[in-house]
Amino acid sequence: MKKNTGFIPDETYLKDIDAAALSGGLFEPLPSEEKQTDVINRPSVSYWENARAKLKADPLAMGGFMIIAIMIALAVFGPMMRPYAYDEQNYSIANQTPSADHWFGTDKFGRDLFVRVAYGARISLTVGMAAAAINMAVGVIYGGISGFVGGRTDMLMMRIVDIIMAVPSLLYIILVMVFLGAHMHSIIIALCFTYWLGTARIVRAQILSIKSQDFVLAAKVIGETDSKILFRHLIPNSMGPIIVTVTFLIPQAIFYEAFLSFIGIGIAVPVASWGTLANDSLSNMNTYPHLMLFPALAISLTIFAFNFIGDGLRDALDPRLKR
Amino acid sequence: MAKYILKRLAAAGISMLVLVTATFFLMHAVPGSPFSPGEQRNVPPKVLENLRSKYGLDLPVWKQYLNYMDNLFHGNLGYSFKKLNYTVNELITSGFPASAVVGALAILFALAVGIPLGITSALKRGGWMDWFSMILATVGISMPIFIIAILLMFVFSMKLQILPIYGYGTASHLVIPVICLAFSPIAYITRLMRSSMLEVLRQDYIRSTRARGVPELMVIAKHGVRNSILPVVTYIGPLIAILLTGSFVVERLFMIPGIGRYFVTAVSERDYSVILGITIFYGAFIMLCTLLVDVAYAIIDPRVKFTD
Amino acid sequence: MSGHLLEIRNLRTAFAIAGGVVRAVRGIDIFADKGEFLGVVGESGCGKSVTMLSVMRLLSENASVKADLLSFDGMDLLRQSPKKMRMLLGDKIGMIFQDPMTNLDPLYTIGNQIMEPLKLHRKMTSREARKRAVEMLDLVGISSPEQRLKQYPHEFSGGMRQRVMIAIAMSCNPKLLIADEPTTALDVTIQAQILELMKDMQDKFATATLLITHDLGVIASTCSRVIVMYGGLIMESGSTEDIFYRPEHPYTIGLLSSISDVGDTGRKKLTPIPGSPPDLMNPPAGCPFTARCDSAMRICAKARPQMTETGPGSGHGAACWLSEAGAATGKAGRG
Amino acid sequence: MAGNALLKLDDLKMFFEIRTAAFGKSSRKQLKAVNGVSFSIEKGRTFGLVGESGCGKTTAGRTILKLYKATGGRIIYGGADITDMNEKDFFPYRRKMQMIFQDPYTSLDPRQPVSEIIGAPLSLHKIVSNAAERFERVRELIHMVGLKDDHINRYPHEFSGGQRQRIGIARALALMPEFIVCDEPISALDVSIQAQIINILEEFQERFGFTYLFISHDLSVVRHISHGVGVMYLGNLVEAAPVNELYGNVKHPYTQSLLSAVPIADPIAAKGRKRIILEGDVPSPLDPPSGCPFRIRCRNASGICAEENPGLKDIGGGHAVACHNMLQ
Repeated sequence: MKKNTGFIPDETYLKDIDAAALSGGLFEPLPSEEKQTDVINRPSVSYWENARAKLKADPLAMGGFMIIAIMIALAVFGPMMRPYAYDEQNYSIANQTPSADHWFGTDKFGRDLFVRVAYGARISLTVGMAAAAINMAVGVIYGGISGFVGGRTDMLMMRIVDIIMAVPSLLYIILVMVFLGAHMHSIIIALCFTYWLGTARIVRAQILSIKSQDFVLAAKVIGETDSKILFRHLIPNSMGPIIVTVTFLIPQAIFYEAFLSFIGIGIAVPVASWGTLANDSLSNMNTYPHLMLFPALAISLTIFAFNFIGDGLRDALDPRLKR
Repeated sequence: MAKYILKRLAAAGISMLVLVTATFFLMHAVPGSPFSPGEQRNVPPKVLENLRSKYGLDLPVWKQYLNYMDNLFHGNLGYSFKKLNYTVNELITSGFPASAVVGALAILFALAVGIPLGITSALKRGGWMDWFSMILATVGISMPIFIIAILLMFVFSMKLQILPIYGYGTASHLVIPVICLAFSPIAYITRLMRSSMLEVLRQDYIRSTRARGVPELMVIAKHGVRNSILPVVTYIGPLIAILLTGSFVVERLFMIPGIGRYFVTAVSERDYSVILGITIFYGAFIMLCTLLVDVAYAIIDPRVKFTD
Repeated sequence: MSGHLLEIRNLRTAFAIAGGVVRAVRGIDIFADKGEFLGVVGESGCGKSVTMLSVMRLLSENASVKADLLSFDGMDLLRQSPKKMRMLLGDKIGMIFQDPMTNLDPLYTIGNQIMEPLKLHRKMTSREARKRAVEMLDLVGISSPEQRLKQYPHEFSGGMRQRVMIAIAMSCNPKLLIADEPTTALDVTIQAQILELMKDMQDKFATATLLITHDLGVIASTCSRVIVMYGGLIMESGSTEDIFYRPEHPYTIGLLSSISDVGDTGRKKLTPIPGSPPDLMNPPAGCPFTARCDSAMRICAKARPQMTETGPGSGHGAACWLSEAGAATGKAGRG
Repeated sequence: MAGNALLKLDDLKMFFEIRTAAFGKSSRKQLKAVNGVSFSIEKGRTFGLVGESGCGKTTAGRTILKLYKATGGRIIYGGADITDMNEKDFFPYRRKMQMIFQDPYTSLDPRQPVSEIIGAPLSLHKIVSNAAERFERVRELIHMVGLKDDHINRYPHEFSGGQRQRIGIARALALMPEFIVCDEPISALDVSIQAQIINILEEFQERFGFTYLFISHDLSVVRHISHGVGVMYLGNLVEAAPVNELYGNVKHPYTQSLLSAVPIADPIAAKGRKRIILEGDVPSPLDPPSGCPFRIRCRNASGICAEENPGLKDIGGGHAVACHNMLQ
């Protein structure tokens, strides 16, 4: 036991009280007010309060929130901060390195990179949030119905999910992109095609596991109707995992947008997206690496931040509350 | 067992039918057919008409669909609309070897790195190895593959100049593409292996085995690893799909003559028959792989029994 | 070192967890003699299982274990290397745990798991180990042992798995068998089978058995000596008869009067112990039972009573200020 | 046992359709969880239902409260046939028939404070008209089960098992029902806490005249609390009798071995007692034996046992046994 000795200090306690103290009424009965039992000393905290406290104590998640706040600020105000338009070409200042005039430098057409990255933030964040929001709605409704109704409906609905899911979603996404053409809204629509499947499965599993818990039976016993049970018990209890899932959907959507733009079927030039910026920088990466650096940094930091937030939320919203 | 596989194949058949049908009609609903005058300005209209009838494009869509399905059953995916002398089958057979080599190497590499990394970080929880592999895992999950690819290319090929920038043929050509492809799978496998190992180490049977005096190394190697590797096995199915995404970037960026590159080219050139053909091929291939993985799982885990 | 097979003196085990330290065992003395059937009884969280896991060094890394003496079969366990300690486990000390469903590795055959310690400790060849494994399965009442060896745990019922656990624990003929709630997860009729089997094994192998349980009924029908634990401390210890018929400690008395007996007729009012057990993250300074004790005195909340024997050499003692006070005032009266 | 029965079960059957989740083939089987159970409970009395895990006692309790739809047989409550009543017509009965659950950790919604858990039935059945009244009533209820004011706004995870179980009792009590199904209410609790719960249940029966169906695997507790007892095995009721008759004059070999297997907390009595140790395990309810469900483990089994299910037969004195060769 040498290993841990000294790591936890020993408990200190009185083993004997010296004889003189014996006279001091120590052997009088202890009044019942002084018996401390069934008393809870800790302050009362609800699940959500507890989660918020845990999240606040998580430096990575808080850092993630800060990065996202900065990115949102960049998306909203960035283009206004500089006197250039994202598609304003000026060959006399092509391929400049970062300077006071052009914070992130300029590209081969002399377009200001800072403004273009800020525009990219608009596209990426819009795609991420919109796709996540739509998919959460579809996934929660589909999975919720499937899990709540159960039986044959559930079986049929899940069969459909299985059939679509057997094929990698990227194939569907690319097909929809080919069909709709290279626009931001087509990326969102393409993502919506298959993206909700995972959410639906998770929501269904959540609903099923909560449905089997005794407190749902207890609600039935006191006479609560099905819809009441759904809104008072099932939804509040499955909110945690749903939020976590959706948080992870956002970075995935941002990744797909960048990926599609990078391989040339996402957003079409001259509109700037982080993926297209990265793709543009390829041709003279050796001479002008900064053209690569800024969009790459923006994508990675954003996805990083969302992943950290997701991890933090997962820990904070863990249904297994400490007792 | 045979019955199980047949059942799975039947289910895969349904998924394929949905995919083929959806793809077919989607591709035919795209405005502007490949040989319409709008698309091919410098070809005389008469030639276009001939081409259209040669490819059966002048028939009603449902007839084209039936023809296509008929051909598909005979393993014939039709002609490319752009590379006019090639059949889609030829494109796939010429691209498959390169894609398969890079993909298989990436899977092996990802497993070979991710599993030990996950195990050590679980065993030395909170130590520097754990810290390092968790950072690696987060980076791997957060950095898009094309950024990793560009970074590696920039450092090793352009600055250090120790590896070729692109191409295919020698072993040194494979290094960066395989690392790129394996990067995010390594991250996933490390995370998965770590959490699964931690979970297994908490199990009663691990304590029981220790209580029998089995040396720690054997407890970990015999009981810990085998139990915790099961989720990793189930991950191999989705892993193949992830590699597919990666292969589009890697094959394009490093000029590897694989299916992924043909596919991306076909997409940007709107070569519908190739898109259709390769999509079907990918779908079938991945479903086959998933089936094989599931069968392998059932062999590893005695609790899973085939009933027939 | 000591004449006892197993001797524990002043064992203290604490766990560092998020938000503080849980003091699971807070200074206890236990001994067990060769061939005896000793029971350790207490409610959940009283430290009965942690005690044994501490001695066997089977706790997780956030545990700190300290003791003045830990000896087994003449060996000082505090000085043994981890390797020596390991060689004892499974060989001279066998253990059985509560849940038979989770204590066998699902991926290996029963045979593999029985043969594991035999090959390791007895250096048997596979063939010898298999022969011994068949013998052991036969001994614990599993029919057609040759075929059963090739099966996996999920093909066995709960009772059968617990038999397998016993077979594994007994295969190297240990001097001490520690059984941690071996029947809690089982149905009554299966529980009876397993207890019968354990007694049978003890007769055959003359193994000392240490049975940890929360069930006084199980203790009464199997053990010859009992230790009662509460709040990480020993409250009372003595022969089974002493504990059941002449309990000294208010906790033991409370425990006995709060259980209903299948032999009782009619509705006699049960006397429950009010309140809940103490939170060992912040254990009370004095006797842990003070808050729930009807006869608690001021001193009980302040200082911890020591184990006092009812009579010299009686082997029956209680850690209670009532007993100590009785002894003290008795002496005072005489003096 | 006749007289003014509050609840009467007549040949109650509850079968589950099971799709065996084996890899590959899914086969449908019927799990006969409750296979023709009949008994009745008089007003103000406790009927103990005992048996080992998987014998169908919990399912029986839940079917009575219409949490499952009975496959066959009748449930008569207070003279009315409630078997096929729809949820709307049954709503008034919800107020009269309540339940206490086994697991105090899963039976309380972790997202709701105690005031909401206990207050919900009050509002639902319009027992209180406003929030202040509701709060007052909740306070009264938690005092009745021995909790304090300070506990009202706390969440379930802040309580110990025994305290949670008391909250569960307060929830059932809120509607002041006539009949309560107690489904293993103490088996998840420590011994010293079990007696607290038993005493609360007994006290309320005396004060309010509750009728209990007490489901348990613990024969000692059942003997303590019940007036009549039924023993279940594999979905069948194999023996039922007034409590002292059952424990004193055992007729069914299964009841006999069950009783002899119960550990008793009395070393001398334990040593002197002859134990009948059953061989083997309970068969799977998916694949029960033909005829008498117990015959495979029964020492007295004869040819007829494999052929027909003996069925529960009254042998006088309110004692009913399902056995071809009952004990003398």
